[in-house]
Amino acid sequence: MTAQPEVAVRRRRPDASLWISAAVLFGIVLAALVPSLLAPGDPLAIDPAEAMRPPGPRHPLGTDESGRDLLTRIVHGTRASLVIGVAATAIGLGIGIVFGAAAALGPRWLDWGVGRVLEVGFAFPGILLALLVIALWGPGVVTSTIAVGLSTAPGYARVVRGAMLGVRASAYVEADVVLGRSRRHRLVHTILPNTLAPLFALATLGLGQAIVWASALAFLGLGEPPPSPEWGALLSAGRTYLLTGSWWLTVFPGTAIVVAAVAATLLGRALQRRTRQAGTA
Amino acid sequence: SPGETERTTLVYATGDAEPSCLDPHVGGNWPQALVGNQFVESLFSRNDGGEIIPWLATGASEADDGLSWDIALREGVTFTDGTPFDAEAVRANVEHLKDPATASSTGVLALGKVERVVAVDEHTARFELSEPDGALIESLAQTWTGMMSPAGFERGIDENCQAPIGTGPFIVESWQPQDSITLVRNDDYASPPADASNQGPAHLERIEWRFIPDAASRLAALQSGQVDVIDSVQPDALAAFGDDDAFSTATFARPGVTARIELNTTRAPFEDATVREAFALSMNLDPAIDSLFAGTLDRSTSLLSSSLPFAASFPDRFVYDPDRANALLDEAGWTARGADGIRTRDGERLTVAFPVSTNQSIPAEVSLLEQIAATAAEVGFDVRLELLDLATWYERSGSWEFDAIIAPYSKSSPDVLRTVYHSMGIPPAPSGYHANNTGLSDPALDALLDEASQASDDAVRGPLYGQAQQAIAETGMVIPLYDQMVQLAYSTDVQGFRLQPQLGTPTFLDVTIGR
Amino acid sequence: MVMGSAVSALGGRLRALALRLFGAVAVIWAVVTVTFLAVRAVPGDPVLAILGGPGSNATPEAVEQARADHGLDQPLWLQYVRYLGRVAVFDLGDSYDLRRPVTAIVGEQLPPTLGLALVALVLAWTLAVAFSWWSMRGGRVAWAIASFLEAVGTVLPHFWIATVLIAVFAVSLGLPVAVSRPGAGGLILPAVTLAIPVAGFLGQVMRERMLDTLEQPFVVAARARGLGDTQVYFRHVLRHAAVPAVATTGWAFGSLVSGAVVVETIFARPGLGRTLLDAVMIRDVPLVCGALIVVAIVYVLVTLATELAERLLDPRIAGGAGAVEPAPGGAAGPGTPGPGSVRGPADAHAPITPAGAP
Amino acid sequence: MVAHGVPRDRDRRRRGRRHAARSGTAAAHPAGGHGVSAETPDASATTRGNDRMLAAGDHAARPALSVRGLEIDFNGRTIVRGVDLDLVPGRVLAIVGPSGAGKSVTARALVGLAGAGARVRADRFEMLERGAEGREARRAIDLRSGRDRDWRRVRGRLAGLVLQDALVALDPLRTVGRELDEAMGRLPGVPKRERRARAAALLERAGLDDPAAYLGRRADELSGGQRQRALIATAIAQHPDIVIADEPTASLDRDTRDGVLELLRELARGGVAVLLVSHDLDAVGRVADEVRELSDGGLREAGAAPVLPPSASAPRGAQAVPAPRPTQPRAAATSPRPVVLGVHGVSKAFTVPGGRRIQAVDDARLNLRAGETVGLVGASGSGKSTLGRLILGLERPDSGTIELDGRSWSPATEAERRPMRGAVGHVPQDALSSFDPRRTVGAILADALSRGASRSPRTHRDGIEAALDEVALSRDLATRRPLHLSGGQRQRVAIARALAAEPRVLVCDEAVSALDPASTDGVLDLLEGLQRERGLALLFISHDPLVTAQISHRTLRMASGRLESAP
Ligand SMILES: Nc1ncnc2c1ncn2[C@@H]1O[C@H](COP(=O)(O)OP(=O)(O)OP(=O)(O)O)[C@@H](O)[C@H]1O
Ligand SMILES: Nc1ncnc2c1ncn2[C@@H]1O[C@H](COP(=O)(O)OP(=O)(O)OP(=O)(O)O)[C@@H](O)[C@H]1O
Ligand SMILES: [Mg+2]
Ligand SMILES: [Mg+2]
Repeated sequence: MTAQPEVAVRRRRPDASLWISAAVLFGIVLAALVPSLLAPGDPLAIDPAEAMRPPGPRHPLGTDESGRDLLTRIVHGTRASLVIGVAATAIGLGIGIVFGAAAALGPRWLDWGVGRVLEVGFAFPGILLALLVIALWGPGVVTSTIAVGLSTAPGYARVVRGAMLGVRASAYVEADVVLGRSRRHRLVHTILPNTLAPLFALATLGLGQAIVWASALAFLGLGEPPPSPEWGALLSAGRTYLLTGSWWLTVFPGTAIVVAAVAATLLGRALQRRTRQAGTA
Repeated sequence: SPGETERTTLVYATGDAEPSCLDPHVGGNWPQALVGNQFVESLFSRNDGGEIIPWLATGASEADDGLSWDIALREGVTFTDGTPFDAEAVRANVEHLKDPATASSTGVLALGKVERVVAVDEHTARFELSEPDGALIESLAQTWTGMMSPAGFERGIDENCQAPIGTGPFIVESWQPQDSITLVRNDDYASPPADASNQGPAHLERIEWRFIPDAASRLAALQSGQVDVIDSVQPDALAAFGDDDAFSTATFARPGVTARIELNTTRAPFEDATVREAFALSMNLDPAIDSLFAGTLDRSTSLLSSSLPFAASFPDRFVYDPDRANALLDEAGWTARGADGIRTRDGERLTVAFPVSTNQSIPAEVSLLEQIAATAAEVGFDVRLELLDLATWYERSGSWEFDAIIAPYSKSSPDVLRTVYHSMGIPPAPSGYHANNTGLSDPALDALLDEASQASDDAVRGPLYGQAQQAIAETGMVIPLYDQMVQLAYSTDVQGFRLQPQLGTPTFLDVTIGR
Repeated sequence: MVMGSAVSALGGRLRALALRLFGAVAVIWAVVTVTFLAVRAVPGDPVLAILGGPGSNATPEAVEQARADHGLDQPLWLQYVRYLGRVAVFDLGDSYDLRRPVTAIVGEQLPPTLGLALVALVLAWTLAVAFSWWSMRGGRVAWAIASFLEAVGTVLPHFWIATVLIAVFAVSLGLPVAVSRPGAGGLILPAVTLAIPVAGFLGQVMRERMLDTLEQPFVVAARARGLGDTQVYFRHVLRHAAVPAVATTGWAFGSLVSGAVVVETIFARPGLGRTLLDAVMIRDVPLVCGALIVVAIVYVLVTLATELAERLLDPRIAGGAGAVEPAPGGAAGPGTPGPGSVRGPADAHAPITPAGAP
Repeated sequence: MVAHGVPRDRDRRRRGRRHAARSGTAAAHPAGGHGVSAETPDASATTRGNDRMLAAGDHAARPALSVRGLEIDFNGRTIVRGVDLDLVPGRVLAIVGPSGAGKSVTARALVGLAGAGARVRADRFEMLERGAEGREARRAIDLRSGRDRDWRRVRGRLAGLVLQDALVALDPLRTVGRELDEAMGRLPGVPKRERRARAAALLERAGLDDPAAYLGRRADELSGGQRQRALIATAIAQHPDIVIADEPTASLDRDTRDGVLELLRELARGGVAVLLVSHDLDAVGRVADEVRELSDGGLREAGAAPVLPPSASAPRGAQAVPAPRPTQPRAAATSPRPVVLGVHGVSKAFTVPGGRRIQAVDDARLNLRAGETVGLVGASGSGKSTLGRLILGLERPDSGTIELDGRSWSPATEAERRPMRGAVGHVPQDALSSFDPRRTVGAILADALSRGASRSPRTHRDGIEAALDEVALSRDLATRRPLHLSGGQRQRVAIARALAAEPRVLVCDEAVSALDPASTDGVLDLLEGLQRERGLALLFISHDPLVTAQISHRTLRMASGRLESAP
């Protein structure tokens, strides 16, 4: 006889996911820092004679319409994608936390005000916000990143606010009050950790989403300028050829995005689980 | 399920932008011509051999001084609102076209030399010109100068935009923005162009003209039988249809200039003809175009579309010769190279700013530019492609902030050379638009183009346009790529389908749907 | 204080309502202002849009005429004031490009987008709930698979999902679904496309809270009463897990409208998303502003609905049904941060601030 | 099974009460023919008294639950081992034992809910199937395989569990009425209309008067004792054959407690097999047919059980297991010390759903001097916790003021209060909720010891160990999280945390309700010691008059929000 399945699900899951996801992320970071280590070729080297080759021994992931090696391009595109993902999430989350915390913890009028500001933010559908930013400063990594970051911020803010309101009203924050902890202290040591931990998973998701956002911009033709091998750009460029049979051009960049995002999510989860479990081990 | 029962309705899916106005006089772009050809007819058309043939006009004669043309009109034609088509109507159309409120661009430019139209009699319209215009008849063989009911104009521009009234085989019934235009048969149709095999009303009762901007969806819609005809077919799909019995394809080289890269000669680095030449020589276009367009079109070394008369080719000029390109760049002083292989001169990088409009470039074209950039990088150019939305793209073009650019221009006449390379096209219109993107002002070239435009005798025009093309090619400011293509695919159920040679827009006059 | 409670509760509700309305107006005003300024700040001349789109070859007179006609030659602040004045009486002007009243265009384009977004939202919720329910029932493997699929779903771009769906259903199976036709059938693929990422997202958010909730003694107590996984899930866990997910639904809605831009393009559906995109691309100022105002109004309503739903799900958020007192440990309690003077008991019923515990 | 009409149910309860009152003892209850469930016809045969285990052939003695060689471990740490247990219909088995011994884990394991990460093994684990026929015809369900389907058949219907975590065992998002409805949910044949009445009847049975008033309220709108009784009601809602009650009276005052104990007896009389886990030996003595002690992982006979005659007036000193303590009220401090805390006419009311107002605290007046302990007793729901929260500044008074050291304390803004915060400590009634779920015990104590400067257990190892020692907790608890502690362990962590901050005024809200007598004595000694050393002023809220009497210099009684001095 064993313990309850419902709890066993999370408690007894081996930490394989932690190590696998950590290994994958390590590989991704390596690809971002020294791409030539993993793919020595030139991601921009064209070879029309080798165009549209399906995956095979010479080109493990096939080639694109200009005969560029897809594997090389994906590896070399890691940096741009990762920068967009991480930086945009940081921007979105940073703004989100500041606004969310102000709303949840500040005086009532501030909450009201922030609430309205967020609504204004929401009223601009993300893609439109991105378009406006791009129209103002032109396309590119930096603008895409800012645009994506800005457009995700209101969402984060709302989640932060909701979570903080809950935590703030909890008995353990009350216990902090009784112990005479200052507002700042409560915020930094109790409220934030309890709010941000669940947010962590959200942020790891955000990473993948930011890359996807960037690819949506690429779909509209406003992403990273060609011939950058940024994943989103690869994905949207490859899509055109999906219906005529060149599946690898869209499947592999898509896989890269999914693997990165899932690895980040799993790692986040596993880390969280570890901290939670520390006490029971 | 569409199709099973109602096979008198054809569904056409266009990938071109949805026009904001169906009156081809207003503005005047390709999508307007595409759909406009179904309900608006021109005075002249072209046959498969590219010769001008009568349509709503029966003939034309030029005055001796070349300053006026008398155009004889077909009799017994009425607009679909019942208004008779006559000389007065032609006059009203030209007036409408020239009215600033109409904001015509293409049409008004084509008829730039027309001062006024006078109705000589009911069926003769006299076009009075400010100077001789050898391209007048060609200009009138375009949908952008087509004939619409004067009574329709009376309704005001906005209403006319919604449902212009022409003499064509179909009538605009309704227009659901972002979705479709419904065209219904003109049962009284009686004015086909001279080369039409069906001289009566169309067989189809109805055309549903759908806007499907996404190429993949359009293709899938055709494959799944949701639509019967699609345009703007991607090269790979077009190639794939070649082996498919269920579908046929139709292509036509759009009249006008070829798809070509134009270089901004007003600033470094392309103010220097040597650098321009080096840039052209750095491109290995043949294999690139072959592979990217899957053999669906040929590389062009001509400035004019192959569907226009007098088009000259310069196969010896536009070759791939990296060694010579390197030599030329060294000669031009771009001798130093940075770590990334990009040349510099006095610390300045050899950068080529290349804005690309996402609305006007298909993926294959963008890929071609990527390959061009890649080979150009080998000789030391840093080509910076920038994908821009249309408005920003025009902004950049208007402010001359580019080094290289691709700007399509369609016109059913070699006179298009004058539109895009005459120095009168350099000063921007107030909106910033300028047809001439090279910025090169050469009086000799201007004179040549003017002279050619005034001649109406082919024996005179031909050599003049030949010289003009030679002169333009020698400046090195243009690098032709390929013909601007109209590429359609349709289900083989669709019979009698044809691209009308005046512009290469489809006509459904003869179409029946099998089964 | 005790006697006045009913009165002040009523007064408080009215005040809260007034505050809400005022807030809605403020939001719409801000949206108008930001849009107005932003569209003018970006490069590209609106006159181009007026004169037949970019690339028009209009004469100087025509340009001047158009400028004057649309008041574009006036100082920015005057244009702004005039525009506000017109918006106040719900005159959104005419689209430069489409030459029709913006209200008419938006009126046509809003319903399809709204319908699509709503269907997608319902679908997304259904998927998210089904997944989290299944992963609770199905044990370890189901949990792992479900959370993996959610993570994947979240990072699939709309355009990619749409293309794959089209490839499978239209090209391979030959169903007439490549482009959306009017009617319920045409809604399926676009709605699925939009729903998948949102479902993944909602699922993740719910899963997060589910983890916490499953540990709580009240769940143990419910199990001790003999409730099975399904019952525990639907009666207890779901409700707790749904609270943060509902809070993000407003966000999800925004993402649906963004996604609509892509989906409407791919499936060739008419809709506000595409209209908006096209309008921004050619700087059709009245249309952009008008469409955004409408989106803002819709969004304000959606927020209101989600706030209401949050309160229904978690009554603690309401601070005790119009109670004058602070909820225990709630927002107005002195035991909470924030200047006590601002959060006096009299404020406690203002429904703007949820004052709940997790 | 046959549904019971509500009136009959209530009737039976009254009769039971009357009867008990008349006879003064619950023994030899006549066969009233009112088995709780219709399918336990032989229930009346079971009597309480010396007839221990009946002969094997006797079907009445066939245990409803039988466990042999039960072993439970958490991540390799064995909690209990070799436990043999039979729950026999009509009998009350009590398990006592030191805090943290594994009583609750065992109780939960009996319905397959030992806890996250638990591994449960047994040589035999059987529960009798419920059926319409006689008991011998019933099938035994083998629960060793632990399939969820089997457990679901068992839980609620065959065995009802009252969790020790009563304060957090009700879903905070749902009303008590809905929780009850859910608990009754699987009972067939109850029409929708009757459900409400039934739910109310259940609450009343569990000892809540005016039950209708509670149906629409959520757990956080109830007092501790009210929650506990609501929980008991959910556990008996399906008329289970077995009732497992884990400290069901911890938050209850004497009278209410006796009501609940009587309910357990009554259930047993009706043929239910009852397992009572409690540290309250007096309560155990009053109801148990058999008492066993769980300590060092094994279950032993606890002396010659039942140890005590079922008498309500048994003094603590007479109990066999714990060391006797003086039960006389402590002498008042000799020299009048300064008043540290002054409560001046404070009132507080709550509005509950339906618009009714509950005057939780009504014009309370109280002066607390340094070195003084004031006991606060009173019926459950009388407003004790609310007064405590008012004093702590966690609740804002509707009227009246509170002063600390002669300075205004409430109403005031938190900012004004903060400099004085260090002087006031709190041991909350709901200890679990008051711990940051992310922190280990070590981190919680490190935070308190360092006054918020650090949460690293490493830097305060000595302090943490000392604090744990003080409250007699094992040092290795420092690495665990509160959710995975036993009830008594949590309570002591809460005490240790409060004391670590060295307050001058301490509000103890049911601070020892989950502790066994030995631990209680330890804590009381600790508090008294601190009082001597530092002049700590104590407001000691407790439902247990004996404990209160032991530690208090004077005792106040609360009734319906009003403070009176206790006799
Ligand atoms: N979920 C869990 N994970 C790990 N350890 C646990 C868990 N639940 C209980 N424990 C540990 O198991 C031991 C027994 O706990 P249990 O709750 O059964 O004690 P108890 O006898 O009921 O004590 P109390 O009288 O204080 O309630 C304790 O040391 C406790 O810390
Ligand atoms: N937040 C609240 N909302 C509504 N009613 C409440 C709230 N908190 C407490 N009450 C009610 O106020 C009364 C006093 O509650 P309190 O918690 O002070 O009782 P108590 O004396 O501590 O009881 P116990 O011994 O059971 O813990 C109870 O009737 C309770 O139901
Ligand atoms: Mg216990
Ligand atoms: Mg209490």
